[in-house]
Amino acid sequence: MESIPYEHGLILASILFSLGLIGVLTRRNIVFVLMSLEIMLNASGLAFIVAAARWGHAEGQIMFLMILTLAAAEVAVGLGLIIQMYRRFQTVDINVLSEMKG
Amino acid sequence: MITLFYLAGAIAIISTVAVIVQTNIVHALIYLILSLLAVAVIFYVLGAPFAAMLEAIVYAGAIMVLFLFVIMMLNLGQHTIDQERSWLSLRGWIAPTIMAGLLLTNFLYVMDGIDHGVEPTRVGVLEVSVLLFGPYVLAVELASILLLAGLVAAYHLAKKRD
Amino acid sequence: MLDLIWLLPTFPLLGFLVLVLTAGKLPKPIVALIGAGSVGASFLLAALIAFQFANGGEDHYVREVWTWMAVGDFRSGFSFYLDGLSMVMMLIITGIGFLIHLYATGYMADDPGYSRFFSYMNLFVAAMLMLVLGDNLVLLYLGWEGVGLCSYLLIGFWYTNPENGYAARKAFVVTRVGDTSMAIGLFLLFAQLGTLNIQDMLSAAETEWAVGSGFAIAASLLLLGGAVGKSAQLPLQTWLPDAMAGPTPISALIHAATMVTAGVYLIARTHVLFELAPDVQMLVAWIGLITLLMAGFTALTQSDIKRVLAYSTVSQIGYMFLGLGVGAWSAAIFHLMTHAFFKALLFLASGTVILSLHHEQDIFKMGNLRKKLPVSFLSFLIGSLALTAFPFTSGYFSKDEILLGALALEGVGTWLWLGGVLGAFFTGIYTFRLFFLVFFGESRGHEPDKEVGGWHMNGPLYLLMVGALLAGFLHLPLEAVFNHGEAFEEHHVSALVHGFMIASPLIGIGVSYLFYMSGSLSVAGLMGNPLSRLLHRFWHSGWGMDWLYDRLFVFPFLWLARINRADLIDRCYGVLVELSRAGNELLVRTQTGYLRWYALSVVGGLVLIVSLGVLL
Amino acid sequence: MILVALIAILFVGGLLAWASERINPALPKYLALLTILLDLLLMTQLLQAEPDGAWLALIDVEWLPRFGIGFFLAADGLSTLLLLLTGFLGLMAIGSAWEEIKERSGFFYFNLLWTLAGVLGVFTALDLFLFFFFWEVMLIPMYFIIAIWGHENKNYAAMKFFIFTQVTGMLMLISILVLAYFHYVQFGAFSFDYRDLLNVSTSGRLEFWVMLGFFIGFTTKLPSVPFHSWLPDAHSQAPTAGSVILAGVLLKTGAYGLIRFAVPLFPEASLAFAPVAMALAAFSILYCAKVAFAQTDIKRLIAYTSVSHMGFVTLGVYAWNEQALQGAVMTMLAHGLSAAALFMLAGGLQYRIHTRNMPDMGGFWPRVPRMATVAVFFSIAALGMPGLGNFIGEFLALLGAFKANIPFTVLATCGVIFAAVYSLWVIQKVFHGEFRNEGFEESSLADLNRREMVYFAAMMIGLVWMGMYPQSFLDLSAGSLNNLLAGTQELLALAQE
Repeated sequence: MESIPYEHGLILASILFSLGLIGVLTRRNIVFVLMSLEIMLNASGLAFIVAAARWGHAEGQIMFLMILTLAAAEVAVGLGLIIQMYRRFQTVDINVLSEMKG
Repeated sequence: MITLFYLAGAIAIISTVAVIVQTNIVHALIYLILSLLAVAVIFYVLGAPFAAMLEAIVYAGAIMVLFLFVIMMLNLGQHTIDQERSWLSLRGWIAPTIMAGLLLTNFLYVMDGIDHGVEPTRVGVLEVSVLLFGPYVLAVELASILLLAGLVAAYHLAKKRD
Repeated sequence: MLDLIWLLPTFPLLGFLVLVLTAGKLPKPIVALIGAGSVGASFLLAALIAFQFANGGEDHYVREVWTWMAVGDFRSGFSFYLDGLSMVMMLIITGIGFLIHLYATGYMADDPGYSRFFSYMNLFVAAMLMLVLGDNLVLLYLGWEGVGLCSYLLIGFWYTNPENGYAARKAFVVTRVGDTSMAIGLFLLFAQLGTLNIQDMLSAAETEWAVGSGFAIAASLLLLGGAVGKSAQLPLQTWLPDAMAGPTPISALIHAATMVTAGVYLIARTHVLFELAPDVQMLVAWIGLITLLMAGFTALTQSDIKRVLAYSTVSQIGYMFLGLGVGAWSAAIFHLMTHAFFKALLFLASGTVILSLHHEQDIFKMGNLRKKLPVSFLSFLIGSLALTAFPFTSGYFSKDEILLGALALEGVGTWLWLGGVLGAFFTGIYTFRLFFLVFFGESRGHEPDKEVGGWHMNGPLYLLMVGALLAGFLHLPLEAVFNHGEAFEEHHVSALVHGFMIASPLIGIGVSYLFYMSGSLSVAGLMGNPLSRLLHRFWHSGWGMDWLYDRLFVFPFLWLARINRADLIDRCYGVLVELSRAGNELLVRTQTGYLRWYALSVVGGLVLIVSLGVLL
Repeated sequence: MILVALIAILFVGGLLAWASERINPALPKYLALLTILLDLLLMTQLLQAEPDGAWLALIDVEWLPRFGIGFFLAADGLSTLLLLLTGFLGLMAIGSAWEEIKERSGFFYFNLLWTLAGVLGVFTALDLFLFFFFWEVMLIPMYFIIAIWGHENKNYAAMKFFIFTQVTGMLMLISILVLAYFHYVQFGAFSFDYRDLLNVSTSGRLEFWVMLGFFIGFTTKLPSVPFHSWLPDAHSQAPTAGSVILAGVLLKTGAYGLIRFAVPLFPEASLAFAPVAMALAAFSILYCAKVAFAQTDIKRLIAYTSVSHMGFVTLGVYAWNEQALQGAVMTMLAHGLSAAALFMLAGGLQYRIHTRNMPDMGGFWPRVPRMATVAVFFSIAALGMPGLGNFIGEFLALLGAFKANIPFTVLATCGVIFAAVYSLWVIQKVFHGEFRNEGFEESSLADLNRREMVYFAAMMIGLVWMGMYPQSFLDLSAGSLNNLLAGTQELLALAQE
């Protein structure tokens, strides 16, 4: 079996992470923002798996498991918040939520 | 195997790009699922079948369905696509792209010089489980508490109040 | 009897305390009894003490009542020192003080502040006695400041008029300038000689300092500063004419007979220091001469009866300074005493005139008063003669001694003498100008109903008349005090010199007669040309000294005070506050409330830190 | 033990006064009065105590031995004088608050008594940690007194007071910690004990900075230019009792700190720093006298005069010889009385006519002759009239300072001219001249009542006593000052070898 360059796995994770970041920063629709966050979390999970594969350990997968749990909980709470927000403001535009300005 | 890795990687990147530039939210979600599945393939290629399974089931399955439900509840129809288009001005992309680009450059700079092949060794469910319920049992407990908290919070937040 | 000396200031002090604590609730006769009686008691005691002291044959007598301060090597007792000089001073203060108190019981009879007046007067006498009896400079300073305070309180006695308040503050602050110089002098003396006891200090100075040494010059200059302040000499003379705002007995007691001569006393008391600094002593003479001439010119132009007398006081103290400056110590003190008599007499008489005319003080609104006010007329006649040094009045002897002392000095002595003689000529003019204008000629305005008086006002006048006439025949027991260096007794003076000295005031009187009595010379004619009008204005304003000081000191101070009312340093802290507020504003801008902005900032920070971590 | 009792009585009395308000709003003031009287009674015990070495009373208990922190209170003659002053002025403060404070009186007297307790602690604590603790204890109740019972601009003034004293207190804390650390380095253990810290040899450049921390902490409290600007605001806004405590007692803690800590702990640095400190003092005297003259708010004016007079204390302390130190101590005592009395007079005026603005006043003498006489007395005391306490203090301070530094002493002496200018100006504006009535009830302008006369009479007697027979005070403080002098001279001699 050919070996997969370790480096390339990490580069992939970085690219996915950066793309997610662009999404978080660019989109005004809060659902998109949440989705982009998922991408970023997933990218970090990928990095763990790549590292785990590099050393042949199982700990990386455990970390991925943790991230997965986190993502699940985060999505649940986040989506609940989105529903609340939509009920109050009738919009998914996060710029509406700017009352905490100085 | 290595071809599969690059292929899945390319699909993941392209579909992710599609997610962040999409105006139709349902399409975006489908691209996201695609991206996640591609990553799951990569996991498998890297010798982590358990993770790949979870990725497919929990991420691409459960979480995305949750998203879908919410999108349905919010009833975001055709008008949101136009709204989405008006929100996505070209100017808005510049700063985030520069930032992300910088970050990426940093990452690449750090990774430069690491040259190590990965021999995918299969790390199956057993090894993971042994570790998970051995030294990392506390982490499992924490994860369960977190999920419980997420559950309660989501229920509480999404409840209709009159 | 001598050890009762501490009772001298105690009597008037008790009088003061009683009058203050009863706060004007006592009936007037009792106030008068306490006020004048306490000083009278002091006088009787002083007379007894003086008698015993004079017959005791001792040089001096010291009595310490208690230790005032003793800190390390500094020690100052509450102790009294009696010698010829302080004996003369104490008799003048209590004696003339008593007469003036007695006079004031009548003069102030209608004033609502009767009790307050006498309480201040008593406090003054007590402080003045402390001044002359103190055996150390700190105690002297206590009296020195105390009399200044009383002077302030009494000048501003009629406080509803803000001008009186201004005059009072001016007097206090100007003399305080001098006092401060004196205080610094005290510090210097203590730092160098290690004691402030006058006699110890003087003997230490004699042994440790050479003639003309820097310390001696500095110390005597600083003390001189105090003396010119209190005695209204150049350059601190401006307060005295304004001080006439107080009731007339005050002018007589404080601003003629006693307090203003404290400077003369101080220099005489510390004459050893001045002898160690001949240049400073010469400065004293010149200050005296210039002051006496300037004040003489100014007195010529005044129209307020009390201001004329005030300037003449400045001028006469100038003579005393001249005497001190040329080393004629006894002569200066002698003149101090005779001056106390005739100037108190003149002031009290002017008080009677003023009161009879219902508080009119302008001499050009008086005239032809000799019939209406016979006692005042007689008092003024005798007082004026003594003031102008008419032969065989008291002023004649004392002024004569001073001028002879000046002449005895080698070199500049002749000039000093000539200046003094010239001053005497002016004294003749201005004194009799006043006299003729008030008591002769046409009545100009006010007609008195009758002369105010009564035994308690006229009695003191008569006694002072006797004093003004005959005090010149007294012999003051000062040899023991100034036992060194009065060599001019032997000096031979020609008859011509004597003739000059007798003639100059007489010529002055004659000139005055021509101008103001016979009318053969006319003031209006003199005032015809602009130059003399200008001179008149210049002299009238006291050589523009007030104008000058206002611009040099008062206005800059007020200006500084005004621009810095809000306290510049406080403003600096205000700048600090503003800066932090501006910083706050700046940071508030970053709080946009937009989630994406915060995310962007977080990423920016992350990028920065990671880049730094990578690059470094 | 007696020292602990002194402080504890005040703490407990404060709590009781606070609690008693629920029973009857008039009760706290009686309780406070009782507490202070009890304290004063105990202090007289202190005067009769047999000296134990240098100390009249001493208590030293371990507290946190690991850090060398002890509960170490001690009083010598100097402390005792200041304790008596504190007790006496506490009494005066309660007297001046008697009618003025009607709202939340329980909490007021609580704060008052706790401030006094803090002050007593500061005057007796010889463990620097404990000292700092008391330093803060006296600060916070004072903040409440200004912020709750103050006048129109009270929050600003209270905040300014708090920030100034707190920030500079922080500097002092840093210095204390550094000093304790020095002790650790040199002797192997932490110690905050004054006696131990005296032995810490602190030479070199660091010493200067550590000394500066103390200096700034104390001169802010004193205060001296340029750290004075909280004082006019605090005074003009504080209630009368607050001003009395502030001017009479709190300022003296700064002076006490300089004498007890700043100089003896750092003799070399202080010696080098003395010309600067004396220059600051002289500048303080002249500058604040000038600013005082320009004020129209009578309390602000008196506050500036306080700063000006405290300049003589700084001058005296940094001259560091016996006359100058005695002068500084006498100035502290005499100024405590005279400034407190002046603030009570100003407060009394404000209570009557509801203004502090001098242009609105004038010609009050015939209406309030007793008040006018008292005012003249204290103004004259403030301008340094011989025969009253302030003169003794200023004279001795200048006499001693002249030996140390001639130019600055001469400048400082000129300050007494300005003192005359502003003191007489106040008398002129308020009591002399034509009667002026700018918008106040004429009937409310009543003369001093009997209670007030008793207080003023007590202070007048105090000042005359200090002026005429200062020896009774000088003797008490002479021992402690000589000890301090000898100690520093020893250290200096050691350093020179």
